[in-house]
Amino acid sequence: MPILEMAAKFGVYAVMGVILIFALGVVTLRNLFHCALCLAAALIGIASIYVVLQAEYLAGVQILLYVGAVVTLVIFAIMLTEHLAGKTVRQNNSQSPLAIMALLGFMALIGTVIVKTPWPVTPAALASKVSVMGLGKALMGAYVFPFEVISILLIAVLVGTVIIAKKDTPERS
Amino acid sequence: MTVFGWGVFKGMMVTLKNFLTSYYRKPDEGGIFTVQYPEEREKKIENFRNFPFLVYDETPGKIRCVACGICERECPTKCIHIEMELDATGKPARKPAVFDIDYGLCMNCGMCEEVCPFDSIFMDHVFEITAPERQTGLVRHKDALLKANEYFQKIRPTLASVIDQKRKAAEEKKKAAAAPQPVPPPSTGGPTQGAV
Amino acid sequence: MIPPMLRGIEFNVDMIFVTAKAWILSLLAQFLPAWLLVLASIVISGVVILCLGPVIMMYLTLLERKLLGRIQNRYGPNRVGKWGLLQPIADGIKMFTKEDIVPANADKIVHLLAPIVIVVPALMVFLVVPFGERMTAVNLNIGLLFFIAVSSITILPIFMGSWASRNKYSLLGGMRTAAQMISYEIPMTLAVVPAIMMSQSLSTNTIVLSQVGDYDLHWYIFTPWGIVGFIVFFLCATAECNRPPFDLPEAESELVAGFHTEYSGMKFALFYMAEYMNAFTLCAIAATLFLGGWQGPFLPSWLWFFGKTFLLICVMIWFRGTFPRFRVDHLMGFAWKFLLPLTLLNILLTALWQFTSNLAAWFWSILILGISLWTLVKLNRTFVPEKRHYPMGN
Amino acid sequence: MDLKNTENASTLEINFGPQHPSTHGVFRMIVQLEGEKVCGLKPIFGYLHRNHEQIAENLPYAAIMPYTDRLDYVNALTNNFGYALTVEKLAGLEVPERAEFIRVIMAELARIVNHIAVIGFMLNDLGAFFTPLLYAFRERERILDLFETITGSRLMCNFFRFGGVKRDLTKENLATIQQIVDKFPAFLKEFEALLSQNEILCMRCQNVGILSAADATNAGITGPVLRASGVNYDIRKVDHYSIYDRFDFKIPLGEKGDVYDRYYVRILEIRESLKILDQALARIPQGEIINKKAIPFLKMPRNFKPPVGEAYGRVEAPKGELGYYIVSDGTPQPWRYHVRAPSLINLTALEAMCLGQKVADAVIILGSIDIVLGETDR
Repeated sequence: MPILEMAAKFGVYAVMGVILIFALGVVTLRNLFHCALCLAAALIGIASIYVVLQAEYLAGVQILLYVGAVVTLVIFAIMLTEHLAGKTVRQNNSQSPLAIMALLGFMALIGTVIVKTPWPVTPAALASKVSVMGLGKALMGAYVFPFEVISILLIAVLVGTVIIAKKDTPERS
Repeated sequence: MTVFGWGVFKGMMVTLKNFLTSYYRKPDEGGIFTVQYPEEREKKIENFRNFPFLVYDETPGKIRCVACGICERECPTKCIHIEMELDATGKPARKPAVFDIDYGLCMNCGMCEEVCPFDSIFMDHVFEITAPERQTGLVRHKDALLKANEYFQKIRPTLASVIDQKRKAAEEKKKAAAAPQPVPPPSTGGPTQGAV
Repeated sequence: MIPPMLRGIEFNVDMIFVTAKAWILSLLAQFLPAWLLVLASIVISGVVILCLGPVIMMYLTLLERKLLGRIQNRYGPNRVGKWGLLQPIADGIKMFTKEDIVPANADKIVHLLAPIVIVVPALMVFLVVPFGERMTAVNLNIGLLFFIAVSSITILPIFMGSWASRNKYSLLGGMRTAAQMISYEIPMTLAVVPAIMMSQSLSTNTIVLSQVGDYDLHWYIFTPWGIVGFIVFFLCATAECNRPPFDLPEAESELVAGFHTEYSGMKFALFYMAEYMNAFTLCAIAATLFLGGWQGPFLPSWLWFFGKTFLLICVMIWFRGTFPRFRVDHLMGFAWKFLLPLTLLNILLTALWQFTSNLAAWFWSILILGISLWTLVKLNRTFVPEKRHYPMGN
Repeated sequence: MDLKNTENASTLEINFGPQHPSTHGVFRMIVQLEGEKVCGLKPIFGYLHRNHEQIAENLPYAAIMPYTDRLDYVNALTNNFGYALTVEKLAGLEVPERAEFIRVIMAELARIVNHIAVIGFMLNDLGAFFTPLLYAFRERERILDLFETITGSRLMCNFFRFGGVKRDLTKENLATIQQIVDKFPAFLKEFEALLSQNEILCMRCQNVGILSAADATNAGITGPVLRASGVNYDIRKVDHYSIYDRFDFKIPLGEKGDVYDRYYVRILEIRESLKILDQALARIPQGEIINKKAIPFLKMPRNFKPPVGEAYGRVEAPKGELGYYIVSDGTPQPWRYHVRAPSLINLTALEAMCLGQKVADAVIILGSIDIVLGETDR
C-alpha cells in the first residue's frame, strides 16, 4: 500500500503546516481570547501527529492534559482578570531589530543541532512499541521516587497559589 | 430514616408509581385525563357562562327584550348598546332596533343576566370566538345575538325550565286578570329568586 | 459460493452488521485497488457513526418528552406522526428554518465556531464505544483514555459560546458550566480506574470481555466496588452532560438559558445535539464498564448493548422528572467533598478485592464502605436535611 | 434606571426583567451581583396596574364584585368574600346560616387551590421540571371544575352577593366536595413523599431567605410568610369573622422562617382547611341563601345606597391579610375604595431576605413569598 504511506506523509506535512499557522496565530493575534483558542488548536494538531506516529497513549495524554487542563486554565485566567478578554493587546514595540538578531542566533543553534545528531531509525526501535503496561510498571518501579517527589512539589505549588489568591480578596470586599 | 439518600429514593418511587399508573389507571384515579381538544370535548357543564345572547320565543320577531336599558346601565364594563325602535307614530315600540354587545369588552360576569327583569338575556356556552380585528369584528349586532328558546332549553335545561314555568304562571295570571276588565300593562315581573 | 471475505464469519443474528460490512467490502473488492479497500472500510464505519449519532439524538429527544409526559400524567407529543414519531423531524425542520440571530457586538468567528467545536468531541467519542461483539469502530488499546481526553475538550466550546455572545447571562452560565465540568471530571475519571484495574487494560473491548461469564454473569456491578463505582460514574455522567439535577448552566429559572442564550436556529440545534449525544455515549460507557457492555445470555450482543444503554438513559430522564436543581456551591461541595473521597476509597476497595477471598472481601468491603459513608455524611453536615418541628398555635 | 454606579466595578447588574420565566407575572427585579452573591436588589412593579380602585369608585357596589375576582386571580372567591364582608359591615346586612356555611366552604377550597399552586410554582423555580406543578394542577383541576359547576367560571367566580351568595349548593355539589376532601390527604401524602424529605430540596430551601419574627412584624408581613417565622397571627382566629369560631382548627407555625418553613407551613395549612371543610360539610343547615332585605337590590343594584360612613373589612386570604377600606357618601357608588393587598406588603421584605444569598436563592425566595401581580399592582 505505498500510496497509503505517501498519503500519510502528506497528511503529516499538512498537519504540521496547520500547526505552524496556529502557532503564528497565537503570537500575532490581537485579541487575547483568540490567541488562547489558537494555542488549543495547535496542541490538538501536535496530538494528531502523535496518533499518526502510532503513539496513541501520548496523544491521549496530550489532549487530556494540555487541551483539557492547561488551555482551560489559561482561559480561566483570561476570563477572571477584569476586562482582559475584551481588550486587544498592543503587539509591536520598538525592539524589533534586537528580536530579529536573537531569532537568527537561535535558528543557527537549532540548525546545527538538527544537522549533527544522527536520526537512526533502526527496525528494533520501530518494533519496540512501549505498551501502556510497561509505562505503568516503570513509573511504579524504577521511577517511583521522582514520581513521588513531583507530586509533593505539585501539592506545594497548589497550596502556594491558594494562599496568594486568598491574600488579596479580604482587602477588596 | 436518616440514611442519606432516603428522601431522594422516596421521590423517585413516587414518580415511578405515577409513570406506571398512567398506563393502566382510570382517568380520575391517577390515570391520564388529557382530553384531545379538537377531536374530543370536555363534558358540558350546565352552569358555565360565556358571552351573553338574546332569547326569542317562536320567531325572531317575538323577541323578549323590551329595550328597557337596565342591563346597559348595570353592565360593569359598559359593553351593551341599545336603541329603542320607534313605530310609525314615533312612540317607542318596546322593541330594540339596535342591540350591540362588544364581546371584546365583555368579561362574562353575568350581571346582565341577573338584573334583566324580562328574562331575555342569558349567558351562552359558545367560547370559540375569533375575529380578524377588535373594533368591528367582536361587536355582535342584534341578529347575531338572537337565539331560539329551544337552544336556551338545550344548553341550560334547569334554568330554562324554571324561567318557562314562571313565564307561564305570569301568562295565566295575566289572562285571569284580563278576563273581567281591560288588560293592565304587563307587570314588571315579580321578584325572582335571582338566577336559581 | 461464499465470497472470500465472508468465509470466516458465522451467519447468526449477532454478527449481522459485521457480515453486512464484510459483504459490502467484498462487493467493492471487485473494482477497487487493495489500498482503497482499507479506506473504504474506514469510510463505512465513519458513515455509520455519522448517521447513528444524529438519529440517536433525534429519537432521544422524543423518548425524553414521551417519558416525562407519562411521569406527569400526560401523553407527550402525539400530534406529528402516529405516536409523535415524526416529531423529531418536525423539530429538525423547525431548527433549520429558524432565523439564525448573531448578536450585534458578538465576536462573529468564535460565535460560529463554538457549536461546531462542541459537536466534534461528541461524535469522536462514538469511536471507542463497543456496540457489539467485534463492532467497535476503532479498537484502540487506550479506548478509555481517549474517551476521557476527548470529553475533557467540551469545556472549551462552552467557554467560546458563552464569551462570544457578549451577554451577562451567558457569561455567568459559561463560568458555572466550566467549574461544574472540571470538578465532575475528576471523580468520573477516578470512578473508571477500578474497572481498569480489574480488567488490566484500557481498551473498552477487553473490559467487556473481562466481564464475560457463562451463566453466572461476572458484571462488575455485582461487586461492592462496582456498585459504588457505577453510582459515582453515573452521577458524574449526568453532571458532565449538564442534565438535571445538575443542569445549573441552563438554569431556566435564573439565567434564562445559560451559555447558549444567544444562539438560535441551527447553531442552537448543534448545542442541543451535542448534549444528547454526550448523554448517550456516557450511558454507553457506563453500561460497558459496569453492566458488561454487550454481554448477555441469548439475545444478539448489539441488542444487549442498546438495551442497557436505553435503560440508563431512561434513568437519566427519570432524574429529570423528579429532582430540583443543585445550587452552585452544593454542586461543587458534592463533587469535591463527597464523590472524590468516595472514589479514592473505591480504588482501595478494588485493591482489597483482589487479594482476599470472595466472601471475606464482601464483608470487609461493606464494613469499610459503611464506616466511610457514615463519616462522609457526618463531615458534610450541609447536605443532610435538618429535622424541623412545627408547633400548632390556636 | 438611576441606580448609583457602585464604586467597585466587579458587581454585575442583572435585570430580572418583566418577561422572565421565574417571576410570577410581570414583576421586575434589578439584582446587583458580586460573583454569585446578591448585594443589592430593587423590586420594580406596576406593569399590571389596571386602575382597579378608580374604576370601582365609578361603579355601583354590585358591579364591583366581578372586578374583585381579578385582584388575586389565583383564588377569586377570597377576594369576593372580603369585599362582601366589608359592604355588609357598611350596610349592616346579616348573612343567613346556610350562606355563611357555603361561604366558608368556598373560601377554604380556594385556599387549598392557592397553596397547591404556589408549592407547584415554587418547585418549578427550584428546577424540578414541572412534575410537582403538574401533580398539583391535577388536583387543582378537580376543584376548578367544581367552581365551574357552582359559580359558572373556573377562576372568575363572581359568586358572593351582599347578604349571601348567588347560588345554592345542590346535593351533587356537596357530594363532589366531600369526595374531593376525602381524596385529598392521599394526594398530599404522595406529594410530601416526593418533596418534604428530598435532600436536594432541603439543601436548597433550608436556612435560605431567613425572616426573623421581629423583622416580619415590623414590615407588616401577614399570612403563611409571617406564620413561618413563628408569629401566631391568623385573622380567622383574631377577628372571628363569619362563622370561623364554630370550627376547631389549628394554626401551623414555623420556627426558623426560611423558605422550607414557608413551604411546609402551607402544606399544614392545607390539612387544616381540609379539617374545616369536613366539619362544615357535616353541619351545613338548610335555609335560604340570601338575606331577605338584600333580594330587591339584586334586581335593582342602583338603589342599594349604604348609609354614609366608612368600613374596613379584612379576610385571611391565602397570601395574607386582604383588607377592603370603603367610604360611602350615601350614593350608590363608593366615595373611596381601597384594597390592602397582602402581596404588595409581603414584597417589601424581599430585599432584606435576599441580601447575601445566591442568585438561585433570590428566585426561590420570591417564589416562597407567593406574590400575585394582579393584587400588587391593582
